[in-house]
Amino acid sequence: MDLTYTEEEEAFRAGLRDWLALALPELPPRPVPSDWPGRRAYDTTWQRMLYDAGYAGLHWPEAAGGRGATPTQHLIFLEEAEKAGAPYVGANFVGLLHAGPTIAAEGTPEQRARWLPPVLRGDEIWCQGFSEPDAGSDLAALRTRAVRDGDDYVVTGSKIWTSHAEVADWCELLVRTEPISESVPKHRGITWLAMPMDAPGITVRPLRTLAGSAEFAEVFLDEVRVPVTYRVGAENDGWRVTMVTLSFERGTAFVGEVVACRRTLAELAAAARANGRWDDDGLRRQLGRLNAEFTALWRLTQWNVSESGREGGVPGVGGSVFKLRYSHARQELYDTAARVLGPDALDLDRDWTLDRLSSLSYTIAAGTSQIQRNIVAERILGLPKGR
Amino acid sequence: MDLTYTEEEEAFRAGLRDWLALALPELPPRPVPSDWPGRRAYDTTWQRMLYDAGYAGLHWPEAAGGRGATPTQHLIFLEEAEKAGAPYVGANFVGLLHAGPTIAAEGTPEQRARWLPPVLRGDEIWCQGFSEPDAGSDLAALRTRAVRDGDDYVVTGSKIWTSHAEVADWCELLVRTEPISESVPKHRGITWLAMPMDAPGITVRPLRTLAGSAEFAEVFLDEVRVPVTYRVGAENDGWRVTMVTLSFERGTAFVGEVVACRRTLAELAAAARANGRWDDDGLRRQLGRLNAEFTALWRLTQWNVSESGREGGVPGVGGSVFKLRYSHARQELYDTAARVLGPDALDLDRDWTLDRLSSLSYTIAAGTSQIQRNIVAERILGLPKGR
Amino acid sequence: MDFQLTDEQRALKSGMRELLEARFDRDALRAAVERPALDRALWRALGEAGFFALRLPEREGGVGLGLPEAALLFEEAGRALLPGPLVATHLAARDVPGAASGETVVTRVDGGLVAWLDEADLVQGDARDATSMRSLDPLTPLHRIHAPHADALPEAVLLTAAEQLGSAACTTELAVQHARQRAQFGRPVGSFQAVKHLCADMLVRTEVARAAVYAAAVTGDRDEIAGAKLLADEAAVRCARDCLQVHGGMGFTWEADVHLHLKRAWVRAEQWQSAEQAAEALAAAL
Amino acid sequence: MDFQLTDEQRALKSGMRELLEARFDRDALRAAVERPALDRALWRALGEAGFFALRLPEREGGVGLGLPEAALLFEEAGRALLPGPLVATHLAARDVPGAASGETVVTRVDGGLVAWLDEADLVQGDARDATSMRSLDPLTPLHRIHAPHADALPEAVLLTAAEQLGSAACTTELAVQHARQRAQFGRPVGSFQAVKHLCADMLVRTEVARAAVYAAAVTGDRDEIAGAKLLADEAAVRCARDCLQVHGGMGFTWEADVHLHLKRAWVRAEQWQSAEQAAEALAAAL
Repeated sequence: MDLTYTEEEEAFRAGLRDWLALALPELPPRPVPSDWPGRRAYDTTWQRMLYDAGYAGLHWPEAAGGRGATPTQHLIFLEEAEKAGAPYVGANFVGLLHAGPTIAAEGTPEQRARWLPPVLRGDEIWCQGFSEPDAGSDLAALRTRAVRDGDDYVVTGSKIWTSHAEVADWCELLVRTEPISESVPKHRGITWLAMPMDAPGITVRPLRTLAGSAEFAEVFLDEVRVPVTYRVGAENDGWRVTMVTLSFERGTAFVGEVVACRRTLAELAAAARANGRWDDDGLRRQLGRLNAEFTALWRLTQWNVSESGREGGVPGVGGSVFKLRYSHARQELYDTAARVLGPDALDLDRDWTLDRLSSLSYTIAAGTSQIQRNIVAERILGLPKGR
Repeated sequence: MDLTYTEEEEAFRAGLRDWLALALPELPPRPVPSDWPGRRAYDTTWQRMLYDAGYAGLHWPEAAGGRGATPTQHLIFLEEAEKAGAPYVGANFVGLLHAGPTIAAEGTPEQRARWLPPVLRGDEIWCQGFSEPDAGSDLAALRTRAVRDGDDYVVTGSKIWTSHAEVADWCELLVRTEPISESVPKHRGITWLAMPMDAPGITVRPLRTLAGSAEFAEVFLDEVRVPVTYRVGAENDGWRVTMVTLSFERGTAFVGEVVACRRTLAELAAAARANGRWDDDGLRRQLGRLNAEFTALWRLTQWNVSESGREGGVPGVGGSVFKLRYSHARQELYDTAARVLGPDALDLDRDWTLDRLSSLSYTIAAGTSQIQRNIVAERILGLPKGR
Repeated sequence: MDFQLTDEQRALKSGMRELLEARFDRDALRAAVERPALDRALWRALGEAGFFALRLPEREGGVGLGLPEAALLFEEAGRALLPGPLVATHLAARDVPGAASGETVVTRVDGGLVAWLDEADLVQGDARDATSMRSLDPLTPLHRIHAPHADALPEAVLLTAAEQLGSAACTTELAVQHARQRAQFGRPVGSFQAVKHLCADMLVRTEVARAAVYAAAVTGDRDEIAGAKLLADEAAVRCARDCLQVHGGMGFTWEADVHLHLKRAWVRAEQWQSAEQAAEALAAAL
Repeated sequence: MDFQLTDEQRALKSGMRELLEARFDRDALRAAVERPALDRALWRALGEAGFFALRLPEREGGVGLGLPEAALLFEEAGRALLPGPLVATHLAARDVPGAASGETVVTRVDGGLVAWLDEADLVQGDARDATSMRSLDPLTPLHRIHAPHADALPEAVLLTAAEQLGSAACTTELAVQHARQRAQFGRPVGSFQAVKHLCADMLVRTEVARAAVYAAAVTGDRDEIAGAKLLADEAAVRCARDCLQVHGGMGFTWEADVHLHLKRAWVRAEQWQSAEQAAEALAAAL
């Protein structure tokens, strides 16, 4: 058990810090959340800066144009970037963390050459068309249909919870190419397509969340033609193609967030000291407890990252353990913030109020806590499936 | 919504208080928990005193020799008895609260005449043989077999969690008279028998609990002969016969305990004030929160009692709501006691330490919290059965 | 002792529910969310129905009923997410002309907060240093007052607790409805124990809060009212959160009503007597 | 950075588990429960295996390993419910003759408590006013000391946290085993979501505590150790309780081991640094 970093790792960290110190002042001002084109431009500018400095695709394999960095280097990158106040992936999320890695793993040489470099350079961005109104936790029940017509698939259906749909160039789309039947279980018959977002028949409707903003959209597809050459993997093999990538983050998915939560906690303590709430024994100890909690979550991240660097690890499942605890801890953090703020916690213009609202999604999005508990119980603990 | 008591109710209360003040000093000293014959004698003495004063079988129908009191009078009785420090039913538990009411509702006139008066007078006590090692939450899966042989049933099997088995005269026993099969679901084929505890073939083995005491026993039955005339209800109809009585307590099952918990809470506050822990904001507010909790549980008891006095109420189900909350609150109460005591909470001779241990059974015994949630969800909320 | 609603009380409660269903349906609710102005006609209708004058003696033009009946009406208001300074106006029915009839909208400074300051006709208390804030709850415009917190008015605390109760009951029903209808993995999500047990716990929280609120309304006891507020706050907030969890992603949308209940519950939890204030009062009473 | 056990660490840990399985099996455990006297031969065997001398330099006859390795051994001790003043004797290995070899059993006054006072050969600290108590935990005789609480010894805190971790891991496994084997309603109870999810939460608690304990052992940081103790205490107590719940009635018997874990976890939670003391230290560090 070694928590010190090697000389190479420290050198990587030092070089990164130097570069961040120089690069961040070059960034334009952050656009407002509702300015989608501005956000795209900001995020892709940052991606281009990473690319020029050699940090783009840090964790991608070298064959895919990445740097093939170790999970630990990726962890260091995310930690330092967050500490320096650098942007996170933003509009590049799907391209860098899901569609790109999927294409890298399952695409043809031509597909990799076509789609991967623009992602790394920040030239093109991707969105994700997986969930549907009736296929949430039960994603494999998706019903958006693709029917082969010559060299195209003709796609009809609707997708939900798509971020950046308004400004994306491509959508990684899961479609049903074989109806569910006795002989075709729902996980079969799904195909992975890259859909150009300027194709005729696509309608994007912003989806307002309870935080009042429209971070997501619904995407309606009416006989959208997608060339067969845009299919990654075999027809009806899309479920496996998609799952291959889910373990790709190797424990690093929440690195920046955990760093940010620890900073928020320190700010909360300072606010409580300033407004007198620190004198409340119960609240003060709760802040102390959260200190233990987020320190442990940071250590658990390091644990998962180390494990993913070894062979035979099951990072996706370790991720369920982490996510169950983290999503709960994050809600607890912002509930505690509300206790520190008192009536000011009702003010949308105060720090932490919107964060508190968005924290509500953590036990739901990307697999509800209920689904995660099933995964932990069945895949780690070996408890029987069933009821 | 009326929380005041009628003149009749207040008169009943006043008479009861007067009697308790006179009667309680007459009681012998309470025996130590391990002295089963002493406990039987003490509990039956008390029952005889109640009988002589006209309080025995207060909530039993008059036809069964009871007083046919209203649920509210029963509530008043339990409240006042607890406040005065009177014994609870003790060894008379099964006779007064389960076997007796079952016989009253389902027995023949001869059976009622044979078994009910001795219960009311404290001449005979009953124990319960329902649960089995492999039939706990799933009580209907019980396997103790009874085979008809002439005028007897011959019973073989084992029962667990039987209180007072060492000193009981009778056991209300559920046995399987028809094996489970395709055509006989497990709830059929069960029969209710009154088993004399002095019959040959009965072995009682004390069962030590985690609290260190042997409040329960295992009862092993090896070809015990029980006359057919001791069967209550029809053969194979024992499940229904048993369930009929479950609603009999009409919301009053925990009246004494809630009164006692409120007294404990006041004692805890006094202890915290004395040892300085009261100055801890968090702990003090927790005591305050428990004040709200147990006040509400008292009000919920009154609510359930009032509802059971009306027709069409489903007191068994209201009981699930109550029990879910109460069992949790009771554990919280004793956990809070441990916070007040600090290291003294590790001392078995201190108040509350054994109570803390026994509180652990509340989310398990008489239907686990998981089973209770199923009941609430399916029977009150109408959610579908299934998984 | 008969701690059940009388037939009159049941009729009063269902009358209020019908009034609100007729005059403040879901379209009206969503319109109010997008444009938080008071519906003065609705306010007068409430006045006509006796919502504000409920506890005034009949000789003063009131209905002559008590706190228990008021709690039942405020429970319905909470269930319907009815906006406006209902508690303050109800409390002002005797002293402020027009409050009883719904002509005059009254708000009141409540420790650190005052709701509906710009829309109210009259404000009770010193709101001179009030500063506007962008309210978390789209149905409750708020100003912040940096004054020491006044003593809680027991009746205001109780009626607010009743609103929380109504909200908790409503989110419990919304969750159960969703759990019955929404299918995943080929069956209603309500057939999965995890969801089923969330719903069961919601009902338990609601029914415990109900017993506390109704009893506190009957006794009018200050400590019991504090306990009712504490438990009703918990029930409203936690039921709204569990309702959101049961709804999954759909609950996270602006279109679903669940966030309106959660935000309102958070606001009410700060109003009149916070959980910490209530717990302190209840500890002192031990 | 490679925050995983090295092969040597794995070997050390499994060696300790094998030693305990051989020398302190279930019969020995239950015998110890009924007669809480120290098994001196076992104690010497632990000494021989380097349990106490683990962190002494090799030139002083020790094993020359560090706190992380000690944490792994104490985790195994906690899993096995090994009785005795293990932490105090381990800490005394350098200064008290015979402690390292297991000849001398050392206990230590720890704030309000001292364990194994009558059986120990030596007590560190002032135990003059110690009064005997009937200990809740059948495996830990206790005396009460009415002295002001001393400052927590970080190494004692950490090793106690490691024992709690071992206990949490063990009760999680016991629950899972039971859930797999026990059938009700015609299927294993572990196939019911309610039970399944209890078990999943147990694992999460255990693994978070593991990360905290191991990291604190590596860094030796006082605050991180406080955090590890806080989380390991929570994990040990809550996992034992959930284990009991999963076992149902069978878990409530004296024969089941789960109560031994719970009682021991309650004792350890009071030892060296309580949750409240840890939380205060962690708050001060913010």
